[in-house]
Amino acid sequence: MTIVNFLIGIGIALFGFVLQTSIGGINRKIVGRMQKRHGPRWYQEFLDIFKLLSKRAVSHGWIFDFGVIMALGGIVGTAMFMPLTKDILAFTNNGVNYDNFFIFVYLLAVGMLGMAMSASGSGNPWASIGVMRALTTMLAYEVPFLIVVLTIINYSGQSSLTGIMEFQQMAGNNWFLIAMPLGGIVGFICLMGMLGKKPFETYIAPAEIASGPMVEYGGKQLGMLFILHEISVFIEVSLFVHLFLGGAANIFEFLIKYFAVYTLANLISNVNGRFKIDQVVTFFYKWPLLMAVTQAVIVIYFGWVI
Amino acid sequence: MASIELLILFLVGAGLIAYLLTKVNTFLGSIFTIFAVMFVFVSLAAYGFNMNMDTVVNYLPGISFSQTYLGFYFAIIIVFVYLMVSFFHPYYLNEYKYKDSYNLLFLLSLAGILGAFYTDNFLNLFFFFELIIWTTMFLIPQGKSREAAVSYFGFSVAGSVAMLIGIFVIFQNNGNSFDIATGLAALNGTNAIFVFILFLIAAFAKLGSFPLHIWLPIAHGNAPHPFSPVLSGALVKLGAFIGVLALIRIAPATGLFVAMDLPIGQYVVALLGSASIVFGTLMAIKEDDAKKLLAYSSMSHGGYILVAFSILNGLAFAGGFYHILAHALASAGAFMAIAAVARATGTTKMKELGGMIHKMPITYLAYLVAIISMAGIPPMGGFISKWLIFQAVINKGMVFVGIAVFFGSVGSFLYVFRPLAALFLGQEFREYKGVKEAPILMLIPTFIIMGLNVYTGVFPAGILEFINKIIVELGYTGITVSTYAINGSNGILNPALISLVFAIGVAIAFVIFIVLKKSRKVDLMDTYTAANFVHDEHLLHYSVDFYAPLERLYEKQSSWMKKFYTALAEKVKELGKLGKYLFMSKNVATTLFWIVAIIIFLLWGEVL
Amino acid sequence: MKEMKLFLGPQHPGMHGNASVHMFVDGDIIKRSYLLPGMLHRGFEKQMERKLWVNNISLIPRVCVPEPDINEMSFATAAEKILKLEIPERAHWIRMIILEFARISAHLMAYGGLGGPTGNYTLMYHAHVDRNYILDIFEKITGARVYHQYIVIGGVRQDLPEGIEEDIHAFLNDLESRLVEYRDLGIDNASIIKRIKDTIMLPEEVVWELGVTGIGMRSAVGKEYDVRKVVPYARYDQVEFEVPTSNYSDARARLDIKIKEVQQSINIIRQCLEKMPEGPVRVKPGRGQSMRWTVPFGYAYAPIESSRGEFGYYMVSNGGTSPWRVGVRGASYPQGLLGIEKYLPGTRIDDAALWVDTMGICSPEIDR
Amino acid sequence: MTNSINNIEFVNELVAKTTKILKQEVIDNQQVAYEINTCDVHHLLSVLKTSGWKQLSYLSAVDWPEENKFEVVYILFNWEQPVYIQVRTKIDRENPVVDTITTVFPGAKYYEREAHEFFGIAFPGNPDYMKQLILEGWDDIPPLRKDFDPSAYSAKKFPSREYPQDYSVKDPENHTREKREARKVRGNALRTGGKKQ
Amino acid sequence: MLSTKFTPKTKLTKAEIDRKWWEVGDYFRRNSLWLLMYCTGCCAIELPPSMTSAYDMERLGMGPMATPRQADILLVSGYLSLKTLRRLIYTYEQMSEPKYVVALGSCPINGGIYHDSHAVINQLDQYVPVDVYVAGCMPNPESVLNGFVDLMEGIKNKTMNGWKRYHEHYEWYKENQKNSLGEVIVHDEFHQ
Repeated sequence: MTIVNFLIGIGIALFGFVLQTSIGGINRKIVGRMQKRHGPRWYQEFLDIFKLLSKRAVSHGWIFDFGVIMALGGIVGTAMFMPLTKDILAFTNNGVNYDNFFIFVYLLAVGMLGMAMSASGSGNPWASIGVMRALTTMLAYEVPFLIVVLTIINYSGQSSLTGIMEFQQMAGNNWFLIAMPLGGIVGFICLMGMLGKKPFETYIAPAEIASGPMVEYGGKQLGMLFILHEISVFIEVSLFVHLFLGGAANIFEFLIKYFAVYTLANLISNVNGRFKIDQVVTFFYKWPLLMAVTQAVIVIYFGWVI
Repeated sequence: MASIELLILFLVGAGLIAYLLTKVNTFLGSIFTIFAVMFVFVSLAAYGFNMNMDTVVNYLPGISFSQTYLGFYFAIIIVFVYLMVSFFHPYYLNEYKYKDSYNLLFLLSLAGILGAFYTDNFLNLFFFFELIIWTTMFLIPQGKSREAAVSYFGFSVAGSVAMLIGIFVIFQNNGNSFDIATGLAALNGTNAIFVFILFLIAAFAKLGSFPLHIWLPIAHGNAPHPFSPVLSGALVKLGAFIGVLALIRIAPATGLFVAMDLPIGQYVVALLGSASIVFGTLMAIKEDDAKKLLAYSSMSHGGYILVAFSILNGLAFAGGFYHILAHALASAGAFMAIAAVARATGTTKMKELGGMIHKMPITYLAYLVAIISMAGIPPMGGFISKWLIFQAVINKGMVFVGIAVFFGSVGSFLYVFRPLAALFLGQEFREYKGVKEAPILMLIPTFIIMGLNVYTGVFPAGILEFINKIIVELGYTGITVSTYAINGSNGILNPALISLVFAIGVAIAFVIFIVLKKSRKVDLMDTYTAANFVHDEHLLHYSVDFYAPLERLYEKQSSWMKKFYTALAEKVKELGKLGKYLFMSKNVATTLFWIVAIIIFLLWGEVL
Repeated sequence: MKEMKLFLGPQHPGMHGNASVHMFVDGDIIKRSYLLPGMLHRGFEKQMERKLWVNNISLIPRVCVPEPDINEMSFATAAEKILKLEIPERAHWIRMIILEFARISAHLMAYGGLGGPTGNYTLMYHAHVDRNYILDIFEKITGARVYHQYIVIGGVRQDLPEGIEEDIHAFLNDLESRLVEYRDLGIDNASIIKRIKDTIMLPEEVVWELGVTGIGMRSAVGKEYDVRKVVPYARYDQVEFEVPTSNYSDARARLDIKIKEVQQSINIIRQCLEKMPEGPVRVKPGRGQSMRWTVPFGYAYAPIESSRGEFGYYMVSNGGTSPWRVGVRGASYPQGLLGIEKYLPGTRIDDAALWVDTMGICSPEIDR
Repeated sequence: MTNSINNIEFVNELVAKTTKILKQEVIDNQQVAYEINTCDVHHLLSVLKTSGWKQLSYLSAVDWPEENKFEVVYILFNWEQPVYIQVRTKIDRENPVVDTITTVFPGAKYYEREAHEFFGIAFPGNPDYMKQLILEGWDDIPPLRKDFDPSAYSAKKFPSREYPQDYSVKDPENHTREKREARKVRGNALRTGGKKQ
Repeated sequence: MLSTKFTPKTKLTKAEIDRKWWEVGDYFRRNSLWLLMYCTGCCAIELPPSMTSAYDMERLGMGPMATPRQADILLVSGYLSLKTLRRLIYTYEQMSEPKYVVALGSCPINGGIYHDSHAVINQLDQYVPVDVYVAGCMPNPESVLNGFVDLMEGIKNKTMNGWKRYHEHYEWYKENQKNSLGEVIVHDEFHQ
C-alpha cells in the first residue's frame, strides 16, 4: 500500500464524479427530449454544482456542517474502493484486492448517516421527515438486494467485486443478470430504490415535503450534497454493473454498461409517479423479496444456474 | 499473582466499606467504589490475559476456581463496563431511595460475576448466578418501578430453574460430579438434547432473546440510569456465556441439514436468534423511550450473538465473540450518553427532548460513536463483528437467517437514529436553556469508551488473536488474522485501510468545505416554513411517531407477545389463587391434609 | 410535544397558488388543519365598485387566474340579466367556444398538476404543451394569451378571425388523439393508481354539508348536476353533451371525470363551430355616454359552470355608471376553507398536496 | 328540471306560506328574490332546506349608506328543481347583528367570517366569526363599507418615498437616452413602412 | 535563482484576486439560475408554459427550486398584497447570497391595475431591491425569458447587485417595511 494507491483511489472518485455528472447531464437532455423539449446543456450539472459552491450559504450550527463533511467524506472514501474494471482498482496488494462488497454497503451508510444527521440538525421538520423516509426506503430495498448478493457471493465464493467480476468473465459463466434472472430483476429494482428513482423517490418528493432532507441547504453545503449524490450514484450503478453485468474488461465496456443502466433507470423513472413510503416498503417486501428468496433457494440448495 | 478468591473477598469487603462510606457521604462512597472496581480491573487485566491468575482456594469452603480464556474474555469485558459505569455514581446516587446500599449491591454483583466466570463447578456457577440476580434485582427498583424488578426477577428465576435442572441432569450423568469440563464432555444422546434445551432457556432468559424478551425493555427502561449500561452491556452477556456452553460445548448430535451442514438444533437456535433480531428491531423502531429503545436493540444484538454461535465454525465464533465486545462497548456508550442527558433534563422520553447537541456536544459525540458501532458501520467495532457474521451466514447459505441478519443490520440504522434526531438534534427547547455539559468525571469514561469503540473498529487484529485462543480452546480452528487484514471465508477485510480511506475522504471534504466562502450563521428557528411564521420551537420538532408509516404496517401484530405473557401472568395468578384457596383456607384440617399429601407425594411419589 | 406544525404553502412546491394550509401533524397524519387565505387579496369587490362598467371588463378576468373567461362570462351575464339585454345569437356561440376552451385549458392544467404531487413530471410537461396550443388559439382570437377581456357586456369584443376554424379543428383532433396518452401517463399508470385510488374520498353527505359543486359533487352524487345542464346559459341547451358522473368519489374518479369532460368539451366546440350562425357579435349595452353608460337598478346572480364548480357573480346595480356591489362566489370556496378545516384532518401529509389538487382549489377566487 | 315556470310558482307558494314577504322579484325564469324580515331568515332557510334547496351558493352583504342599512343576501339552490332563490334582509347599519345560519348550512361558516371582516356584521352563534381571515393586521374600518376609501388608504399606507441618494445605478456607459431615441426612430420607421416623415 | 526567461508576474492584490474569483463565480451563477417556486400573484400562470416544454426554461440552465435556501432568484410574479409581502420579505432574507429579484408584471412597478387598492402595495423596490422588471399584464413567456436573459447579462456586467443594496440601505428598507406593514413577522392566532 503506497501513496500511489491512494492517489489512484482519489482519481477514481474524481473520475466517478465527472462521469456521473456528465452522464447525468446527458440524461437530463434525453429526458428533455422525451418530454417534448430541448433540454439543458449536457454540462449543466457541472454549472449547477459549481454555482452552488460559489454561493454564500447559511449554517445552522456545527452539526449542520459536520454532517455534510462526514457524508461527503464517507462517499468519497467509498468511491475510492470502487474498481472500474477488473484491473483498474485502487487498493490491491500482491493479488489481494481490498474491495469487499460490504465496504460499499456500509461505507455508503456513513454518507447516509452524515446527511441524515446534518439534515435533522437543521431543525426543520420537513428535513426530518425526509430523513425518516430515506431511512425507511433504505430498509425496504436493502434486504432483497443483500439477499441477491448473498446468493451471488455464496455461488461464486467471492465477496470482492473484482472477484465477482472475474468469476462472471470466466469461460462457461454467464453474467449474473442472465445466470440468475430473478435476482437480476430484483437487483435492478433495488438499484432504482437506491438511486431514488421515481416510484421510490419518496424522500425528495418536492410537492409533499419540499425536497425533504435538502430543505435547509443552500450554497456550498448543497453543492457538496450534489457532489455526494453524483458520486453515490456512480457507486450504486457501478455496483450493479459489476455484480450483474459481468463488470468490465476495459474502461469502454464499463462506460457503455454504465450508461445503459443509468439511462434505463432514468427513463423508467420518468414515466412513473411516486409511491407513498409505506407502499415502497410493502412493495419491496412482497415481490422483490420473494423473488430474491426464490432465486437464493434455487441457486444455493438446488444449484440451478443458467 | 492475583488470587481470584482474594479479589472476590476484597469486593465483598469493599462493598461493606462502601456501604458505610456512602451512609456518611454518597460522593465519598462512590469514589471508593470507583477505586475498588479499578483495583479489580487492573489486577484482572494485569494477570488474566496470560492466564496468570491464582486459582487456589484457601478461605471459601466448597468453592473451586479455574481459569479459561472464555471466562476471562467475558469477565474482563464486564468488569470494564462496571468500571466505566462506576464513574457515574457520584452524580446519581442522591436521587435514589436506598442510596446507601447501592454501592454495596453494585460491588457484590461484581463479585458474583468474577466468581461465575472463574468457577469450574456447576453448583458454584449456579450460586454466583443467584448472587448476581439477587443483588441486581435490588438495584433495579431504585428506578422506582416494582414491575421492572418483578419481571426481571421472574424471567431470571425461570432461567435459573431451567439451568438448575440441567445441572442436576449433568450431575446425574457425570457420576455425581459438578465439574463443568467433565460434565459437559460426558453428555450424550437424549440427555445432551435435554440439557441443551434447558441451558438454552437459561441463555435466552438472560440474553432477553426472542420468546423470553419481555423483561428486557421493562427492566432497562426503569433501571437507574447508571445501571442500565451494566444491565445491557454486561449482565446480558451472562446469557451469551451460557449460550456458548450450550451451543458449542454441548452441541448435541441432532440431525443434520445437508445443504447448510448444520445440526437441526443449532439451526433452530439460529432461527430463534433471527426472530429475536427482527422482533427487537421492529419493537425498537416503535419505541418512544430512549432507554427502552436501546433495550430492544440489546435484544436484537443478542439475536446476532445467538446466530453467530449457532453456526459451527471458527469464523462465526470470532464474529460472535467480537460482537459481544463491540456491543458491550457500544451499548454502554449509548446508555451512558442517555444517562447523562437524563441527569441534565430528568427525562428519557424522546418527545420531551430536543436540541441537546447545543448543550452537550461531547455526550452527543459519544452517542454518535456508539450508534455507528451499533449499526455496524465502519470505522467502528460493530462493523468488524457484523462482517464476520455476514461472512459466516453467506458461506453457509442460510437464506432465511440472512434476511433477518440484513434486516436487523439496516433496521438498527433506523432505530439508533431516532434518539439521535429526537434527543440531540432538532430544535432547541426553551425549557432546557440552562442545561450544561456533563461534569468531567462523567466525561472520562465517555472518552475512554469512544476511543475503544474506534480502536476495536480500526485495529481488531490484537483482539481477534485473543479470540482465536478462545476458539482453539473450544476445539475449533481460529481465523486468519494479519496485522491489518482479516481473512474471511470468501474475502478479505482491511479495517485500518477502510478507516484511513474514510479519513482521507473526510479530509478531502473538509478541504472543499474550508476553502469555500464562510457560511452565515443563522438561528435554528430561522428555518424553511413555507414562508410562514412560527414562534414555538416545539411545533418544529419532529420526534413523536417518527417512523409512523412504517409502524403502521406492523402495528396490529406488535402486541402479540405481550398479550401472550399477560395472559400467562393472569393464569399464574389464578393458579396462585387456587393455592391460596387450598392452603390458606380457614379450615386447618384441609390445609394440613394438603400439606401432608404433598409431602407424601414428594417423598414416595416414585413408589406410588 | 405531541404535534408538530407543517405548512403547505404559500411557498411550497406542492401548493398551486398563493395560499397556505396549516397542518398540525402527529407522525404523518394530519390532526388539525386550516387554510390561511388572503395572500392574494386585492380588494376586488371594492375595486369593482369604484370602476366604470367598461373598466371592470378589464379588471374581472384577474379574479381567477387559471380560468379567467368564466369571470368575464359571469360578469357579462349578470349585467345582461339586470339590463334584460338580448345579445346576438352568434355571440352566444362564440362565448361557448371560448368557455369550453377555457375549461379544457383549466382541466389540462389541473390534470397536469397531478404530475406535481405524484411526481410524474412527464405528464405535466405534456399537458402544458397542449395547454399552450390553446393559449395560442386564444391569442389568435382575442389577442391575448391569458387575460382576454373578450366576453363583454353585450356580446363579444370582436368576431372570430378568418380561418380560425381550421386551427381549432386541427388542434381538437390532435388533442383527442392524445387523451389516451394522458390516461396512460396519469390515472391509468400503475404507480399513480396506487396513490389516487381509494384515497382522498369525498362522500355524498360531505358534498351537501360543505356545498361542494362541480366535479366534486358530480363524482359523489352520481347525477348530472351541471349548471350547463340544469340552468343553461348561452346556448348550452342547444348542444348535445354528456355530463360524466360517478357514485364513488376518490381522487381517481375525479381525475377520470376531468379527462371525460375534456372529451365532452371537444365535442361541444365542434358542435359550436358547426351550428354557429353568421351575424353581428355585439350590441351596445346601455344608455348614456360612450363609456359612462349606466345599468338600471337591480339585483342578479349569474352562475357559470367553471372547471371547479358553480362560479357566480352576485351583482347589485343602483343605476349608476359603476356597479354598486359585486360579490364573487368562488367555486372552490366551500372545499377550500371549510373542507380543509373539516376533512383534510385524517389524511396523511403525503396526500395533502393531492387533496388540495384534486378537490380543485383555486386560491385567487377565495381571496379575491 | 324542465318546468321552470312551475318551479317558480312552487317557490312562491312555499315562501309565502312560510313567512312574510316584504318584496318579491323575479329575475329570470330560474331565479327569484325575496326580501324578508331579519327574524324570519332562519326559519325560511330551514324550510327551504328541507324542501330541497340544500345548497347555499352565496352569502354576503350590500351596503346602503343612504338608508343606513346593510342588506344581507343568501342565495340558495336546488339541483332538482333548478331555481336560485335570493333571500335578502336589511339590518341596521349602526348595530349590524344577524344570527348565524351555520346550524342550517354548515358551509356558511366562512362566508359569515368574511362578511364580518369586510362589513363588520356580527354573527352571534358562529364561534369564530370575529377572527380575521383574509386581512392581516387590519387597522381601519371594514373595507367593503361604502365610506371606506381605498385610494386614500393606499396613499397613506404606501406613499411614494424618496430613494436614498446613491440608490439608482447610473451607468455612464449606458446611454439610456440615446437608446430610447434610437428605439423611437426604429419604431417610427416600422410604423410608416420605412418611409421617413 | 530567478528565471530570466519569464518575467515574474506582477503580484495581484487580494481585492483583484477576489474580483477574478467573483467573475468566475458569475459565469456559473448566470448559467445556472434557480427560481424559487413562489407564486405571489397572477403572473405565475405564465410560468408553467415558460418552464415546461413550450418554452423550456431549462435550456438556459434555469429551473424551479423548492426552498429559498436553494434558490437564486426570487420571482415576484405579480401584485403583492400586504400579507404576501410579509412572507416575501421573510423568504427573501432566508435566501443565500448572491440573490436576485425579478419582478413580473406591472403591479410591482407601480401597483398596476391595483394601484389604489387597500390591500396591494404599489412599489416593490421600496421594500425589497429589484433587479429586473418584466413589464406587461401579463407578460408573455417570451418576455419572461427575455427578462431572465437580461438578468444574465446584468450579472455579467455586474449591475445586478440588489442584494448589496439591501445590505447598504438596510435601515431604509426596514423603515419602509415597518411603516407600511406594521410588523413583518406576524404574531397572531394563525402563527402561534
